[in-house]
Amino acid sequence: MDLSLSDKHRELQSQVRSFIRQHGGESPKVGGGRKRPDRKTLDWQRLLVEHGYVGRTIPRDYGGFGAPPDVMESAVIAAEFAHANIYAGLTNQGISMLVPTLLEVGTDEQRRQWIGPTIRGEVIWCQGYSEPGSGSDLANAQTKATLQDGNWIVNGQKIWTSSAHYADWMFLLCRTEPDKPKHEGLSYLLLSMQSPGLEVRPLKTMTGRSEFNETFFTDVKVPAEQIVVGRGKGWYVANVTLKHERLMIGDAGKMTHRLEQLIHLLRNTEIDGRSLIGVAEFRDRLLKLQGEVLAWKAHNLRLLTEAAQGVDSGVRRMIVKYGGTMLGFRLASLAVDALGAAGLPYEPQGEDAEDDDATTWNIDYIYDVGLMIGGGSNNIQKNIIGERGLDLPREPKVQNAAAIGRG
Amino acid sequence: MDLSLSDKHRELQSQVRSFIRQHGGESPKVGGGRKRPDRKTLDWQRLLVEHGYVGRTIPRDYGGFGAPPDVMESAVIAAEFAHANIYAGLTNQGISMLVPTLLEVGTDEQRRQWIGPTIRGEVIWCQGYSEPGSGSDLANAQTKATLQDGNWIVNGQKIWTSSAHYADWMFLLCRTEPDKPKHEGLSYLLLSMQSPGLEVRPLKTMTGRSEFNETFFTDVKVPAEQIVVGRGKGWYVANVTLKHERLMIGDAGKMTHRLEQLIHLLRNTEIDGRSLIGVAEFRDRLLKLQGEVLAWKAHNLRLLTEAAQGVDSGVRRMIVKYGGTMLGFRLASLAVDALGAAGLPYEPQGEDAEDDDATTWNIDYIYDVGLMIGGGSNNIQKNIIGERGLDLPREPKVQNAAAIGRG
Amino acid sequence: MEFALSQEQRLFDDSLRGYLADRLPMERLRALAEPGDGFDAALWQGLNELGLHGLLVPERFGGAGLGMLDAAVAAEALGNAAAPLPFAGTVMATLAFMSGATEAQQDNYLPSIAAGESRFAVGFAGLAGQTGTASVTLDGDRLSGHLTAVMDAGAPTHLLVFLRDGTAAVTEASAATLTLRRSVDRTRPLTDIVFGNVRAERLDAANDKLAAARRVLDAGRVVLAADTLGAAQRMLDGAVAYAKERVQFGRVIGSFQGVKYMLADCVTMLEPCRALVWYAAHAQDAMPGEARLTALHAKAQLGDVGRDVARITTEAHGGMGFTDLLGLHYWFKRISFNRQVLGGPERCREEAAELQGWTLQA
Amino acid sequence: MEFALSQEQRLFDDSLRGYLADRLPMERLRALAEPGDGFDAALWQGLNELGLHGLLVPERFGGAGLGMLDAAVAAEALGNAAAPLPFAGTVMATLAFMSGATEAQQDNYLPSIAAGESRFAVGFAGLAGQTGTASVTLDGDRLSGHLTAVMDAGAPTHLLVFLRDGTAAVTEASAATLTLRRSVDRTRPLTDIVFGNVRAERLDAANDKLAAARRVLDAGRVVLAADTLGAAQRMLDGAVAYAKERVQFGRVIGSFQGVKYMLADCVTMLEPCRALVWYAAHAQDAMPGEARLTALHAKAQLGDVGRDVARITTEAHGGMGFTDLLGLHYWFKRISFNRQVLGGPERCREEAAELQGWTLQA
Repeated sequence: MDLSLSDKHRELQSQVRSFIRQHGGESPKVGGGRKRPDRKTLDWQRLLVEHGYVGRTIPRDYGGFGAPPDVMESAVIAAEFAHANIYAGLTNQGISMLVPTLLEVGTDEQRRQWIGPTIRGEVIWCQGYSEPGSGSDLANAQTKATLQDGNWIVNGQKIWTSSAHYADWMFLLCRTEPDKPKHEGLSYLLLSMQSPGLEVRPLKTMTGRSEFNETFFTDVKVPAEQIVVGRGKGWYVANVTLKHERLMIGDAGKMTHRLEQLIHLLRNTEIDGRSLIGVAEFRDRLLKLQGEVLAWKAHNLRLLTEAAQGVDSGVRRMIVKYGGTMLGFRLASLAVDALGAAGLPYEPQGEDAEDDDATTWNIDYIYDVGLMIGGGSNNIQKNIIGERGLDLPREPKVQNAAAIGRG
Repeated sequence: MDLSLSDKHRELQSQVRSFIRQHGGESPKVGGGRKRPDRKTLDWQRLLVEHGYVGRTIPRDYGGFGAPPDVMESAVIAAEFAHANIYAGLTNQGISMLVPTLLEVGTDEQRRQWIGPTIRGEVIWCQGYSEPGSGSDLANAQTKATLQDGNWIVNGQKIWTSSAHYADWMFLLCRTEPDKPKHEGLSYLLLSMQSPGLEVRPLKTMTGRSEFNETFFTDVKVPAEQIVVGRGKGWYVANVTLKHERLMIGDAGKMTHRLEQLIHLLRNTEIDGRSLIGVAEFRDRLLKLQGEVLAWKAHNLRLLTEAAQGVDSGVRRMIVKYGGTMLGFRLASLAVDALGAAGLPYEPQGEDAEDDDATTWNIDYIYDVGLMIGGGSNNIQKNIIGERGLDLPREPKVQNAAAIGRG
Repeated sequence: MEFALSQEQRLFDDSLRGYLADRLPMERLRALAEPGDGFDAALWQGLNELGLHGLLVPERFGGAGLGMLDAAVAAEALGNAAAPLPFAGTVMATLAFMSGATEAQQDNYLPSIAAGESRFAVGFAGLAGQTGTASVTLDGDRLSGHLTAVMDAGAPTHLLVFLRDGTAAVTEASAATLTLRRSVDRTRPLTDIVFGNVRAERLDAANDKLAAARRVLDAGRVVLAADTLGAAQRMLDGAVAYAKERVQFGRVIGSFQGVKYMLADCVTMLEPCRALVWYAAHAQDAMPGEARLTALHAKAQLGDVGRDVARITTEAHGGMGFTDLLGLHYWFKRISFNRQVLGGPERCREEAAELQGWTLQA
Repeated sequence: MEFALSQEQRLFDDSLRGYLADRLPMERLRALAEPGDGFDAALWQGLNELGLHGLLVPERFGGAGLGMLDAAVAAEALGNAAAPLPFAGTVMATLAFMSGATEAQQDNYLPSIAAGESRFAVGFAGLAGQTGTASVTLDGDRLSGHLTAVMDAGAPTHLLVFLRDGTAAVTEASAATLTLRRSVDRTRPLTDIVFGNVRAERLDAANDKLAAARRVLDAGRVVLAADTLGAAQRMLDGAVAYAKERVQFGRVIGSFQGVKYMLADCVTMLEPCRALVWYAAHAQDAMPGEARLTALHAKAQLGDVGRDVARITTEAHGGMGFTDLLGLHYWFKRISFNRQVLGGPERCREEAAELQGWTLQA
């Protein structure tokens, strides 16, 4: 157990610090919603890639910095940017999900073609997984693609395609082998959002904003070679991608930040002149949450170390999404409760402008419910924890149980 | 809505009060554990039956008082005895479960033979339902009974037979039709605990006491006519009985009593000279529990009214056992937490003597976990609530799923 | 002893629910959410014919002269339909006039409430345990100061304000400056109010002003608890229906214990709350000794249980539940709104502790 | 940066667990529970050879000179095996001598602790936030008064007492009157101690006595948290194994989401607690600024999570879990015991609030 930094990492730390001193002024605002990156953001992103603060371990041939894998380095870099409140680079589904997927299972050509432009923010991706009929049951995707003289012809509908309204490309999970069992009938295609026959409609959510879209496919042509791994391997590829998504969510840094905001909020909110941190129930809830956040923070350090040591974290990784979203929701709950009636006014500014604090907390509160559902619902997570993590038997398969169930 | 008593009920109330003034001195101690009733208790019980404070609505022909059904009368009587802290009569499985069962589905002869002696406490019954292999899955009972020249020959094993060590008779759920589907293969027999071939062994539990027994059957003879309803009707009869058991548990009166004790405990327990009711977390937990107990108390009044009006309470009745045990456990949890280290000394006196307060709370705390499991576990209750109460589809049946499950 | 709704109450409930189902389909609700002033004149008129507004107004003033249990039944139906109407304000104003007004003032105001001509927003300067700032002074018949986050003030005709000491004052809404704020519940705004030395009528006929003010406040809390009960029940019914239809993994999702147990937990939490709301409402009229404690616990319990039911039932709808398409969120947010106004659960339990002398030692 | 157990720590853990599995089968545990003095001489000797008792004793006094993380690893293993030994007492006494004793006193006591010859029970008169009464006075070298509910005092050779002001005093166990009380955890008693003007040795070498006493107390709390972690993990592992074997309704019960989700919830609660215990233990030695807060939260978290895991895993065993047959209850009750001694979660969080200046306004 050693929570101090090695010489190598202290060295990196001072590099990052001097970079921030030198270039910090060019950084775009932290946060700023999900929208097409502007010029300033793209320039900054390129600067980060050049210095290896983004795509650090990605081989130079693919547009990265080519550093040897060392998660601790990424942690050091992230910490410095967070501490200086400087923009640490784009986070989008292309960078967080597709790039690692291509690095893991893509062809050399696909990596050369896509990874560089993606990490530089020049190409924006969206994810074509969920369908109205298959939310939790991803493997049941019905969007069809049939091969006709060198092209996949795609027909169907996807939902929850965040950023589809400004994305350039989509990674798509669709059914290419209708006769095979459902898990073996899927393929993973890459297609341009400019393709004729593709229509994107914004999907309004509980928050009142349109964070997502529905995407409709009518005879959309996709060149045959724009497939990852191969026919019928879509489920395998999709799971490689999902693994990375689930790690994105339940993030201890976010929780710690929320806890700090919450302490500030409770100190500075009053009822009849009493600061809420002096009101028993508010304080007690805060204390319980502080204990849990400390635990998740430490758990995160453990996962980080295991990643650095190449240890498979197993169930410890699988609990992160479920545990993290529930804790996040409870943090946001305490915040909206503390804001009370005065915090009910709600004016989301959409994705381009900043919301006031109360609205932000309310959006978090509502959006967290979405996080319990999206990216594998709580129940799906509990299946994964139980079946893959604790090796408990799966639900037995049932023949036309829908019928039985309905009966 | 009218929470006052009708003239008729006020009349009854004053009768009960004068009875208590007149005879209260003859009452045995309230509580006093589950043991064979002594002379004093039997005399008192007979007195209660004569006055119609026990078996009030049971026809005179069957040894009861023959009053017309009116749950509100029972409520009035119970309230008066509780308020005066006078023994309100025996509660055992014979009185609470078998008698209502015979009244509902027994033959006239069975009623004449058993109900009188049972409500007078002369005959003590135990319940032969659970088996080591079928706890939740009652219908899977494997104890066999085969008919041989006028007698059922019973072989097998039962568990959780409370009071078997001093009971005279048992109502037994056993398999008489091995070839039929499991729910249609059971019968409900009545047999003497004196029967040769029947062995009772005490079963020690977490509390350190032996509240239950295991009962072993080796070629135990039961006269053919000692069957309730008939061959293959055992599952139906058992459910009639269980309905009454589930109503027994999760009793709002008990909760209210616990809450009052808890308030007293928190006022009178100190850490470093601070009364616990002045310590934020203890007080907050007490307040939350008070709100929930108030809700269950009101819910109970509603169920009582519905019973009086002959309305089927449906899901409102089905939630009582699950909700009640969980709340009871949380009440006991707060008590043991308040007792703290000073409350850890634990000396259960067995069933015949009285325990000190701390031991009693600890026994409640542990025993409540047993209540979550016994009489239909929490999960079974949730199945009932979901399937019978909300009409959600059952788990689909699976062919040799045990095999699948294990795979 | 009968702990149940009367025949009349059940009939009233049915007619109310029938009317609301009829007049407040989802499209209408969405339309009302747009301006978001929380007032639907047509609905208000229609409910007037059902006698909603004069429910608690004594018959001699043209009302139905009914009690808080009837108000709770109505509030549950309104919450079930997410009806955007200032019902809590009407109830609180009626009780304020009955307990604190002179006969003349009652003659003046109660009939117009019963007729649905006056719509009251009731604001508390301090008493209610709300966050937000409030400082109001009453100098003779002149009202000055401001209140924030007042409910039911989307389109009021009158404002009724309680000062810290329990003194109440009535003024014309037009005399004050009202700033509407769209709340997280788009069907019901919150309003900031500024009084610039405006003429107001004092209500000081009550013997114990503070106690009377608290009774009015507690009545409002019971109404909000009942409203949340109705909203939560609506979400639960929706989730149960959805769980019977939606198929995933080749099975109706309601056949999975994962979903089934979520819904079983909801009904186990929610059903006893209905009895608590009835009990608390009845206590306001019939059991003075239990009135405060049960009102406080009803507001607190429903605030907490409502939140859990709202979240779990939304989860049970999967992605659909998170979209705007089903409109579930109108009820989700109504529950959030009700939780926070007139004192949240934390504050209500704090008052319950004070009431019972369970004082903290810091 | 490396947040993990070292190779040495894992080896120590393995040898400890191996030894305990070997020497403490269920029958042995049942046998020890009978007298219930919470001390197994044979086990104590054997663990001496593994270097358990001198774990924190500096090498120059014959110990291993290791830190609190090593102690936490050991405590988790002991909790996992429900080993009835005064380990917390040993750890607290060692630290008390290291921080508060003169060189001479250290020479006198530490080697015999390391050799397993001295067994300490540590009692707090007030500081620990336990229920029960305690009033002890130290007049010169004379100790008088009484303590209730002291842990690890089943068969001590010495008693170490902390007074409210942080002053510590050591005395021979034989000099005081010890009354053993069998606790809900039959493997570990609690003891009431009376000192009748007995000779005692003051430990007052610490600059800040109170701070030093708190560090000792917090170390004890971390040990108890780790012990509960081990016990809860044992119950969870048992429940998972049972759920894979037990068949009901023609299916292995672990294949039902109802059971599966109970166990998934347990691991989701418990696993981050392991990291918290490690972090808190490490903080005691390496991060003085975080030492108190993390110790308090570790004790509180494990108290609460331990209770939930103990209940849920017992439930998952069905009726068998409630019987004495599997002996599950030894761990269930160990968790209850650990929760209540040296200050329960409620009290620990209260201290955490004071530490951060989150003071209540009554």
